[in-house]
Amino acid sequence: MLRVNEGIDPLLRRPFSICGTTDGEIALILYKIAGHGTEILSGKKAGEKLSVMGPLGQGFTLPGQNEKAVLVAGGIGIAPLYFLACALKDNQMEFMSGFDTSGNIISPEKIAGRSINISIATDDGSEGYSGMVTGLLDEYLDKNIYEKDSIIIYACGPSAMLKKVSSIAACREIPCQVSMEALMACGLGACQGCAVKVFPQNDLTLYRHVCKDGPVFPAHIIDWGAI
Amino acid sequence: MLRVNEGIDPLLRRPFSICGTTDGEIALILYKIAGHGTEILSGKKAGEKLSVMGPLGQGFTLPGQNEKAVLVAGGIGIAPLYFLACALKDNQMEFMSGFDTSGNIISPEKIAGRSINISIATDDGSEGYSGMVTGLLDEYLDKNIYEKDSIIIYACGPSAMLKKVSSIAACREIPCQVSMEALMACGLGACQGCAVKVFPQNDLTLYRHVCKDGPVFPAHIIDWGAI
Amino acid sequence: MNRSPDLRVTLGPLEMKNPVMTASGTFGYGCEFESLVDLNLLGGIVVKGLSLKPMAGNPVPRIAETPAGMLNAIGLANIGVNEFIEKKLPWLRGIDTSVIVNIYGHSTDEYEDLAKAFKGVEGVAALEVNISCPNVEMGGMVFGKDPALSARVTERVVKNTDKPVIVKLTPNVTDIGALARAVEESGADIISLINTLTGMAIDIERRRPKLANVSGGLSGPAIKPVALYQVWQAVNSVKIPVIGIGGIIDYRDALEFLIAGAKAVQVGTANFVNPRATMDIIEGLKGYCIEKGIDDINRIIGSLNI
Amino acid sequence: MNRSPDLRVTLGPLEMKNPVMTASGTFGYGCEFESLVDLNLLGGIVVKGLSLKPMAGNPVPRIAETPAGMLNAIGLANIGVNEFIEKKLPWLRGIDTSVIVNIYGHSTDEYEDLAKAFKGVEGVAALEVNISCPNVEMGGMVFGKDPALSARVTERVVKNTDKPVIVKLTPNVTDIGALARAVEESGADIISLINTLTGMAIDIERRRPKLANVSGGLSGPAIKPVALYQVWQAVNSVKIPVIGIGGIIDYRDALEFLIAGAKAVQVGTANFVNPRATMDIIEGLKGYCIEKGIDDINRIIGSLNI
Ligand SMILES: Cc1cc2nc3c(=O)[nH]c(=O)nc-3n(C[C@H](O)[C@H](O)[C@H](O)COP(=O)(O)OP(=O)(O)OC[C@H]3O[C@@H](n4cnc5c(N)ncnc54)[C@H](O)[C@@H]3O)c2cc1C
Ligand SMILES: Cc1cc2nc3c(=O)[nH]c(=O)nc-3n(C[C@H](O)[C@H](O)[C@H](O)COP(=O)(O)OP(=O)(O)OC[C@H]3O[C@@H](n4cnc5c(N)ncnc54)[C@H](O)[C@@H]3O)c2cc1C
Ligand SMILES: Cc1cc2nc3c(=O)[nH]c(=O)nc-3n(C[C@H](O)[C@H](O)[C@H](O)COP(=O)(O)O)c2cc1C
Ligand SMILES: Cc1cc2nc3c(=O)[nH]c(=O)nc-3n(C[C@H](O)[C@H](O)[C@H](O)COP(=O)(O)O)c2cc1C
Ligand code: FES
Ligand code: FES
Repeated sequence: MLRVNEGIDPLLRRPFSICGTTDGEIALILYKIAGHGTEILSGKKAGEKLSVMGPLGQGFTLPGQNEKAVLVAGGIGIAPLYFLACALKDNQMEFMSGFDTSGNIISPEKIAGRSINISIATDDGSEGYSGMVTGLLDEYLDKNIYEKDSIIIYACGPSAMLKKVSSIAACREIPCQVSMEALMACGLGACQGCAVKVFPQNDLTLYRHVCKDGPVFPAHIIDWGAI
Repeated sequence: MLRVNEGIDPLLRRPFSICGTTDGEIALILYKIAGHGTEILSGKKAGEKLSVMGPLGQGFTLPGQNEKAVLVAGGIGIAPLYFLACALKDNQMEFMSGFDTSGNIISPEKIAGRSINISIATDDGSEGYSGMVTGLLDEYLDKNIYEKDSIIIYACGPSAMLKKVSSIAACREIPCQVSMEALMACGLGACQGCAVKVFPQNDLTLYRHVCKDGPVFPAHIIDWGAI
Repeated sequence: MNRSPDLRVTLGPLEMKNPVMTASGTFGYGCEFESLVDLNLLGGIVVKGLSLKPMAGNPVPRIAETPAGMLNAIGLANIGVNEFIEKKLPWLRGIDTSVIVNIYGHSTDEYEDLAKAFKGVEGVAALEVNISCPNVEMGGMVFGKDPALSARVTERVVKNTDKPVIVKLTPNVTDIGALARAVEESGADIISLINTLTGMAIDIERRRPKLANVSGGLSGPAIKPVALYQVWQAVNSVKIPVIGIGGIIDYRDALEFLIAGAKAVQVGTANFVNPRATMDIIEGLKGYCIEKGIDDINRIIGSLNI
Repeated sequence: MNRSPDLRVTLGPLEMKNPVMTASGTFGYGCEFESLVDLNLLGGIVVKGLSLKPMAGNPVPRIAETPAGMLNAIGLANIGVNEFIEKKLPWLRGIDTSVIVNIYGHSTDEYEDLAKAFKGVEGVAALEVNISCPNVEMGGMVFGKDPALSARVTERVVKNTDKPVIVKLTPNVTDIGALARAVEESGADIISLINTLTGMAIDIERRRPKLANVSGGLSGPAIKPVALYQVWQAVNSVKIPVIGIGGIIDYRDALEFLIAGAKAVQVGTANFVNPRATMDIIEGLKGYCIEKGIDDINRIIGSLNI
């Protein structure tokens, strides 16, 4: 949780993913201008200090030895997946990322040192696969159908995309972890603002909190109908 | 009226005096950090653009041909008097300025080109006359008592100081113009926020507006008892 | 679709060229903003609240800044109804906009006299009745907080005027819907809300209230969510048109009120921050309509999906 | 004078080491802030509002940011009184602070049952009764908006508890003084206010309310002037101690409430902006006292010069 400004405008902190670390010290944050807060952020100069609270919540669970990780990003959702990719070996993963148009492609490898091979999809077909990244995912899974037991999907992006990825994974019975977005206030599991509806469990709680229980959840526990 | 920030923090504009112009184009503004707004202002960099509304209201009336102008400033009140001084010849005026301590002396001549002779008073005696600038004024007037008909006082500073200057002027029957301060919202005479109480006139209105009717008023119309 | 959208709105008997007005007390008598604003572009100008006799107003300080807002206790300082009609109105008649006169009295009789003072007077598009002031008959209790009293004032004004009557409600009540209904039943043509929320601020150095009057009215962006809620409540409580007021600083804010069902809006405190706020809002509304392919602003009004 | 000033305050039967508490719903059950705040330094912790049975809360989105404030419609999501006593309270007992339990029911019977549930339970310094929720008996009307209903709830709780009773008032009323008096007469030991102001926000792109619940409660700096005014009104209406809440983000804000006469304050939304806000405020109050040469915070409380 980042405080973009001292003072009251905007009042609340903004949640961001850690997209990389250097020597366990500097956390790189990647952001896109979504509104007022991120716009202010974009005006910050190198060297300015901001108040950060974190890391918070639960991250991705790394794949097992023989599992192949399929990373599916939508837009700025690439940020946490890039961080995940840094922890994986190249031959252990398949990274695909969707953007609306070629001009908006985000290449985080330019920020950190390592270069990672990412398959691109653009909605308008201006670069890479033409269509949504979920199409690219389908294509990949079709080709690698016999591997399904050893595949695990990691996804981050807009809710509609996560919903689609989740349903693809469910159909094909592939385990899937999604990193969810939500408006947040406290970031600590205290305000219950960032709730996400899950299928009722034994303990009857119907909501989980993106800030504390998430942002990463097993896709199958989320009640996608409520999204 | 200066908008120190886009957005809502702080919400209202802040009133400032024009302290000099270059080629009728650039208005120099001199300020001290009084609170939140001026603090933000102090963080602005050269070249940044701010929204300014002005000039507004009524300035000082220049002295007549044979009148000697005595300029009495308190603290940041030196700003508009310096601008006045620029319009006067050196031998036509006497400029005195009070500060709390030598460290807080403001020397606007360093900002614009011209050098003006200013008598300094400091409350703690760390430089110049020891005591309030009104003491310096008294001293000057005592020495130049026979000139009283041709003297005119111009004052700007904290209300308490203006009150004192005004009473000195009234006692000695010297005309006096004061530049008043007030909290302001509109700056246009519309909100009636910046009212200052005056002695009832024929038209029965008891308040004048610092932003529009002022900030400069003839000292004798102000109801100093209400300040 | 790139044609200029139709911004005209009809509020019962009041027709306006667009839904953007100035709010009373924040735009003086209009003339103060002449050099900065093309007044002919505005949907309406609501002038400073007028009383029968001129009033000097409260002691100073009268204003204080607060987070995203301001407090004022101007004390309804004004030049009085006669001077307004003689000195300000002739000039206002030359402006191509709806001039709305805001009135307030200290008794029902005073309200009646104020209504009569404008009977037959040309160049006044409507009366806006400010019922948020202390009632001398009832020992200072505010008219606008009590539905029965509000109804009585409304009735007296409606009976004694030939102009559309807007009643302006205070938000400092338990049930804004009840108030809106009471006023509608007593014959008001239009309702406007909200007036300021009662608030207070303290100078911790001097341990004194920041306002000489101790308390004052809170306005500005801070109150927008409260205003929007109450406007939405009023819209759902009455059939007569509602004017939305409170914390509007840009066209997005204005849209929130229109979408919630307000037929028009008034812009107050924003005039201090950006004297051209009303003009900018009108432009912004046009731009939004064009972007969304909406040819008539009325298609936006009340279009909230719940 | 450089000695550490005495910050202890006494609110009727409730003694606290300093006047700074967390506000209900903004600090979870305390444990959420453990890694960031030294909880032992706080005057008190007011936990999230508890109901008889666990509640899942409202659909999302539940929060929206507004100018200098936020709206929430969490819907009183909570783990229920039993799980609280079993799982959260034992841990809280280990903290050297006053733990205050915030309760709410949907009927007077539920309030009574909640009071009984804490009878004899150790480690609870006081009950704070949230009467700003809809009353199922009365078809959804909110208890706290009606003095008679508020009085009835207060009475039932007072009769069935061995703990000091704080009644928390809603600001969405015409006359906060009347409400405060009603609650005092029915036996409340302490009054706390304000709860959130009802507000609303609209997404102009989708023309939908920003909250799934349509309306919500406004909190944060935006509401401070309203809160301060109502606290001052309450202080002048009753003899029992008053706790000030609303928009406090730093020690200066806290001082405004103390100067107005609040014996203690609660800090809500600020915990989200700066999780250490309560600690910073306590330090700030100390610093202010030292600077002003005040050895006892009680000399500041109610010291407003009018
Ligand atoms: C766990 C998590 C990790 C995130 N990581 C990143 C990241 O690494 N890089 C990045 O650029 N963004 C990230 N986001 C999204 C980012 O928090 C929002 O874009 C940001 O808060 C918007 O702030 P704003 O003031 O610019 O927008 P606002 O003016 O507040 O809103 C603009 C638009 O953005 C939407 N929005 C606002 N806040 C959020 C939010 N918290 N989540 C989703 N949508 C929101 C609003 O609904 C609105 O439509 C993350 C969000 C979450 C929950
Ligand atoms: C006509 C006029 C001309 C001025 N010219 C200058 C100038 O040339 N240079 C300069 O430095 N200052 C000038 N001032 C004062 C300046 O406007 C205030 O210092 C400024 O508005 C404070 O803003 P802030 O946000 O920093 O303080 P705040 O945080 O708003 O307040 C801090 C303190 O300053 C006081 N204050 C706030 N606003 C005013 C005000 N309008 N007038 C007086 N006191 C105020 C407050 O009461 C408070 O004690 C002038 C004021 C007026 C009315
Ligand atoms: C300085 C000032 C003076 C006001 N005077 C009046 C008035 O005379 N009559 C009235 O009905 N409302 C008056 N109001 C209330 C505004 O018309 C408006 O209802 C309120 O400020 C909320 O809108 P805003 O947030 O856009 O300012 C005044 C408001 C301010 C800030
Ligand atoms: C997210 C959130 C949840 C809240 N939940 C409760 C609650 O359960 N019970 C209660 O009495 N008040 C609740 N409140 C109200 C606060 O305790 C407080 O009265 C209000 O927010 C005003 O204070 P603030 O401006 O400091 O936040 C809640 C407020 C917020 C912002
Ligand atoms: S943001 Fe407060 S619980 Fe998640
Ligand atoms: S600041 Fe509005 S009348 Fe002077």
